[in-house]
Amino acid sequence: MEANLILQNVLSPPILFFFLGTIAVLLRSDLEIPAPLPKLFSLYLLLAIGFKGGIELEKSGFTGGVIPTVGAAILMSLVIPLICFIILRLKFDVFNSAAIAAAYGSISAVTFITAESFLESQSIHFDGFMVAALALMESPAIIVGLLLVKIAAPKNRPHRKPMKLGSILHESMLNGSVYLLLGSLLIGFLTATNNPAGVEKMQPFTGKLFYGAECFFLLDMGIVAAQRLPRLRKAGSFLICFAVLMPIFNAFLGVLMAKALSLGPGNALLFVVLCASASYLAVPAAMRMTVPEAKSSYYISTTLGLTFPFNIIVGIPIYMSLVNKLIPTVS
Amino acid sequence: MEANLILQNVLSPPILFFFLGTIAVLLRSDLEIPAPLPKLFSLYLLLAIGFKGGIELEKSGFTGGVIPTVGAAILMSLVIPLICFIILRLKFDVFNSAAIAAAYGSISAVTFITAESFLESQSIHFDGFMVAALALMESPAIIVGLLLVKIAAPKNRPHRKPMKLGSILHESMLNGSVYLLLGSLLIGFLTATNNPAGVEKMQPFTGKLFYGAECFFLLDMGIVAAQRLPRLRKAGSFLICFAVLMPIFNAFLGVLMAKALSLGPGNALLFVVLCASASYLAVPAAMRMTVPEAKSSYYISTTLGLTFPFNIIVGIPIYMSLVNKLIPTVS
Amino acid sequence: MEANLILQNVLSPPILFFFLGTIAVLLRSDLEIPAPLPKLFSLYLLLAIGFKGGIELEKSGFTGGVIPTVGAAILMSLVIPLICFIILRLKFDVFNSAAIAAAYGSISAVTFITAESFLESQSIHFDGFMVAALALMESPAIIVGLLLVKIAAPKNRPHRKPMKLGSILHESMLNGSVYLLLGSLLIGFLTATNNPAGVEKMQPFTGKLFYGAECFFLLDMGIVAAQRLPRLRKAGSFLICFAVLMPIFNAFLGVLMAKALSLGPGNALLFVVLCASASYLAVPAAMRMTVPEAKSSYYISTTLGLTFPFNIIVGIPIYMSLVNKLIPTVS
Amino acid sequence: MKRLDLIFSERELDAVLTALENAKAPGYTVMKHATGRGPERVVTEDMEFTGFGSNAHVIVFCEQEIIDQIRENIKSTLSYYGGVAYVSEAIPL
Amino acid sequence: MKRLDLIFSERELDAVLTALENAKAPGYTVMKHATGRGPERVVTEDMEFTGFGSNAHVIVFCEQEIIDQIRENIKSTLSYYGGVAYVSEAIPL
Amino acid sequence: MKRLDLIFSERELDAVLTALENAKAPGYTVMKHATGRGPERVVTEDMEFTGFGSNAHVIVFCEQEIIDQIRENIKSTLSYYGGVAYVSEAIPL
Ligand SMILES: Nc1ncnc2c1ncn2[C@@H]1O[C@H](COP(=O)(O)O)[C@@H](O)[C@H]1O
Ligand SMILES: Nc1ncnc2c1ncn2[C@@H]1O[C@H](COP(=O)(O)O)[C@@H](O)[C@H]1O
Ligand SMILES: Nc1ncnc2c1ncn2[C@@H]1O[C@H](COP(=O)(O)O)[C@@H](O)[C@H]1O
Ligand code: NA
Ligand code: NA
Ligand code: NA
Repeated sequence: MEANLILQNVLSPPILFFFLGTIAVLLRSDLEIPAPLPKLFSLYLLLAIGFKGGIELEKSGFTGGVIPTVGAAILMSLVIPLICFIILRLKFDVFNSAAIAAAYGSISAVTFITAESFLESQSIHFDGFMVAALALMESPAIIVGLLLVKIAAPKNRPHRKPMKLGSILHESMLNGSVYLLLGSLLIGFLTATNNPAGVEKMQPFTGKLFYGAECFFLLDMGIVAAQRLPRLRKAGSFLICFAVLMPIFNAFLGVLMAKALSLGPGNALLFVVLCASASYLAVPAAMRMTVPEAKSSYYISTTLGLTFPFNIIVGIPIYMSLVNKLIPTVS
Repeated sequence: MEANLILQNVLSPPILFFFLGTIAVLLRSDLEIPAPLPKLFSLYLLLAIGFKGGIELEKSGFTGGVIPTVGAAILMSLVIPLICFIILRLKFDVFNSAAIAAAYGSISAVTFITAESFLESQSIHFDGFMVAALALMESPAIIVGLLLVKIAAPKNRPHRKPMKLGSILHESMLNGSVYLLLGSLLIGFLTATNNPAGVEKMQPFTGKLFYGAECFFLLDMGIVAAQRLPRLRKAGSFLICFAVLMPIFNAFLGVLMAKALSLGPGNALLFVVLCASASYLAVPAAMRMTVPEAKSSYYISTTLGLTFPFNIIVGIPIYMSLVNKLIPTVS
Repeated sequence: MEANLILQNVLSPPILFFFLGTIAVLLRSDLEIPAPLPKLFSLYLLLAIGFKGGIELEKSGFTGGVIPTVGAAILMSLVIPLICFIILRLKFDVFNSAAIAAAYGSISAVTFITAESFLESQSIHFDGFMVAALALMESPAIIVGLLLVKIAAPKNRPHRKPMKLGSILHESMLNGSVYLLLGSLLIGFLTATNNPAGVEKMQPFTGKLFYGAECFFLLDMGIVAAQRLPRLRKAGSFLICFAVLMPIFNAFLGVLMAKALSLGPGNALLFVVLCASASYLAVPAAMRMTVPEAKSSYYISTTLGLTFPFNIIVGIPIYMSLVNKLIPTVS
Repeated sequence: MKRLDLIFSERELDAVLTALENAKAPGYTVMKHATGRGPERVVTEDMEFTGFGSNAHVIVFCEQEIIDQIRENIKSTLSYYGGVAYVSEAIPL
Repeated sequence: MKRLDLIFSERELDAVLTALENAKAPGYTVMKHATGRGPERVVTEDMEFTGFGSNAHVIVFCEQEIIDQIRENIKSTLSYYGGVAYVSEAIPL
Repeated sequence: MKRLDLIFSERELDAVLTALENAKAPGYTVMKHATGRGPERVVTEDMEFTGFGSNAHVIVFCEQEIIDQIRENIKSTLSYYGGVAYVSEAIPL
């Protein structure tokens, strides 16, 4: 059954376009999506998932599982980096361990989107408020990463600017992608509350176009991920194992938490995917500026070159069957 | 009632995204829409409003109020810069006065679009030929500005190329945005006349997508406007007052003219908005090349940093209630 | 009747936008679509025609005329460069002759798209598998061009890297645009086979948006073609005649072949257009890298400055009436 | 050999390139989308956001004689519309 | 006259431009979207794909005194976040 | 210290960067999307419109020895596909 789910997932247009990008690099085709076009798609996707999430949030309201689920998601983004940090310290210094840990505590919006598309293709219901969880898991992970650096490594940093709590918060909360996601969520919510016609008029842009734009962006992600892959080899086998096993471990944590929250299968999968995915955008951007001692090739080649492809290709279907096994659905 | 209109306007997605961009700058988020992506959206919006206007123009034909309204609009774009010039000369030299005056005589396409969206949300009818007025108000204002420089300041310009009438006309008529708008209007008209199926096939691109693209562009405009704001402070309180009071004054002129033309409330609002808005694209581009003596920070920070936000946030609803008060609707 | 078809073609939005771009350059307007925005549209168009072609290919299957038609198309892309080469050698050296010949053996995707739009506007049926022909005609022409250089000019190339068969194949098959087109075709096919819901969800992006994006891209093509035109004058009258007469000659070859294959009028027109059109993207990119001795201004100004506009403006309707005359339809 | 750096409004690009061609420059490289600030005008950055008003940076490697010829044609353009031009030494690799 | 080339993370652009203004630089030119590699960090190329993390290349033509003033303000930024700064000779055309 | 400017087709970027790495260049900066014209070929500008065929401008600040090592690897690439390479003086700020 897992194999079947994996096959179905692999044969969906987004994943096929991801492969197309990957193979282009492997075959050394000169296919390229020049900057800043990928930025256009990433901004668009953030705006659209935020806006759609806001609309759904208005529909569901703040009743039921919303607050506990979002709270649990934030908790996971605080706990996961700590676990990762302990494991990574076996091999790496404080700076690199903290930076990689923060990336794995945070999330990947594109993995989330791919999981949503997967659920839609399986006609499994999920709630819009999960986008809020998505948006709120990025900052805590960054904060934990920076605090770990502040606590564990104050003396090793010669000639460095002192890191202030204010700037840690700033870096973590006002990061462009976090900001756009949260802002669009709020706008979607406000529009749905006050201006139903506005929701209707946004629909062709944020709704209809989404799937195609996702495919286009995944084509680029395939190119970018494949370009990062060779560097992973340099990073060594410890990191390679980490990049595959850690998401699976985090997924387990996520399933247990989802069970505790008694989430439905759709929300449970999204929750698990949030735990299992790692950030290759917001967190690396923040780490590069605040922990310049960490090697960006470590935290980017693992998250983008391995964890991301693993999650979208085989991870999502595996997590789905895990959810199906551990969380009994009321029939 | 005005407060209510303002609130409704402020809670529409385009304005909310404008705020999102503004706040991003104020909070020093690193949200950025890198060049040339904003250009993509501005080209798209010009093409789409032109095309849609052409289709509407074909529907309404050249009967009724079309010719007088467009003529009056051109007249306004000739008169307003003269008034502005006289006021600005109290404080500024000929070059700066002429450049700023030209900007206020001209129009802002995005303000116009926002007003259209506002009317649609209020279910108030307006005519497509107003786009023709929009397209035709840009060039005259530029011409007046350049003639003012030519007449009032020939001797102060050492080592300058003589300004020829030909190049003034060229600069004003063949400016990229004027050209694209007029060209798309013509294409829309020709397509509607000869090729109704073509109109249908363009609809998803120029029609359905428009509102979302407008939101995306306004997000960028919010960023850009907020970045210009601090420079306005340097420009001094005279210009700050000018940037808010002049649009209101021009709106009054516009309402009177709309009354004289007995326009319906929708067309009247658009007419007023054309008068009240100021150009931050075509005119500055033309002025930079032809009146390099003028400080671009003056004409850009006023039009973009203050007049534009003022108009789209509170101006449009205020002008609407002005129209409602002064122009009685046949019930 | 031809005049009528030409007029109908000329009054369609894509061609009108092409004119708008051309006239912008002639009038020296500063309208510009800055890089890399045109690349966005060219990538999008390739992805969309590939994907749509794959879906149609799945519908039609590989029965009937598919294999012979695609085979004949590949044959044309091998034969046409040889004929062109012989003619061009009257005036040019081996390098330039081979490069130009390869361009004319290959195809122009935008010409093909324009022909499809033309057929749709005339409600004439055509098959999706023609896209496969389109995708498969690019590489053989490049290979012939490079082999011609290898055979006819080995000794004249001092200090040059030896050209290996492997790199010839690589250059011809893994060229970005060929790769994206073939890849999207395959993805479309796989999606249609396994995932009908995926086809549905892609439709707003690859289907509905297509016509508008085509118009936008043709606006840019108009600008680019008009910029190349003056250089054509420098290239001399031989090349100018070649750029108009060769497509007509190739169209004749194409019509005869289409008759032999007993294609329907829609497929026949597309087949003819593939023969008549010349590449200004993939082939020039490949030639620049592998035959640096050839003057790119020759092969680009002919294909882009003259053959492309000729084909989309008057060529397509002329070829249509040729098809109508020579291939009797079963009524 | 010399290296010439020209920075000016993109709008003047055609005029400058023609001047380079007329001076028989052996080649040149153009980089668009540069922004900046000059001594008098806070111009370009203000307008980059719409694609209007950004600068072009042109690099020319050439002999001194050609520099001399470029100078005349280009100076008037730069003095009117703004922009800078500097020459430095460069040796072919 | 001198030519100063600064290459550093785009994120630091505001800080660097302010430093230039404070040093009374007569003007500057900014080119964004530069990528690259430094001695320690394989940073920028890795992150260009999302628009985060690319470099800015800033060129300043100015007198030696201004260079001296720029040095102090800028060195700390560059040493913390990475980046390079080089000075060469340039003569106005 | 020296400054090396390399301008060549973007397609050759990987080859050139590998050559720089092999020569142990301490770092480099890459600017894409440059267009231009060379002595023989009116190449690049013709093709920029599709994103194919534009140039890359690579800047390397390094010691003379490294320049010497870069020279050999890079010259063949540049002579075949076109492009220019110039060296000038540069002093760290
Ligand atoms: N001292 C300078 N150093 C570097 N670039 C400059 C300098 N002065 C002016 N520029 C560039 O030249 C452009 C035009 O300057 P201006 O002549 O003042 O309008 C500016 O936008 C900058 O990009
Ligand atoms: N030797 C060099 N030559 C040219 N550019 C350099 C050099 N070293 C560093 N850079 C540029 O400066 C950026 C920051 O380098 P780093 O200080 O090592 O993080 C790099 O990404 C390059 O763009
Ligand atoms: N003299 C020059 N000065 C500046 N750039 C040049 C020069 N010659 C060639 N180039 C650049 O190098 C590229 C390749 O030139 P070529 O080797 O002639 O194909 C051109 O497109 C220009 O960008
Ligand atoms: Na995670
Ligand atoms: Na006005
Ligand atoms: Na052909």
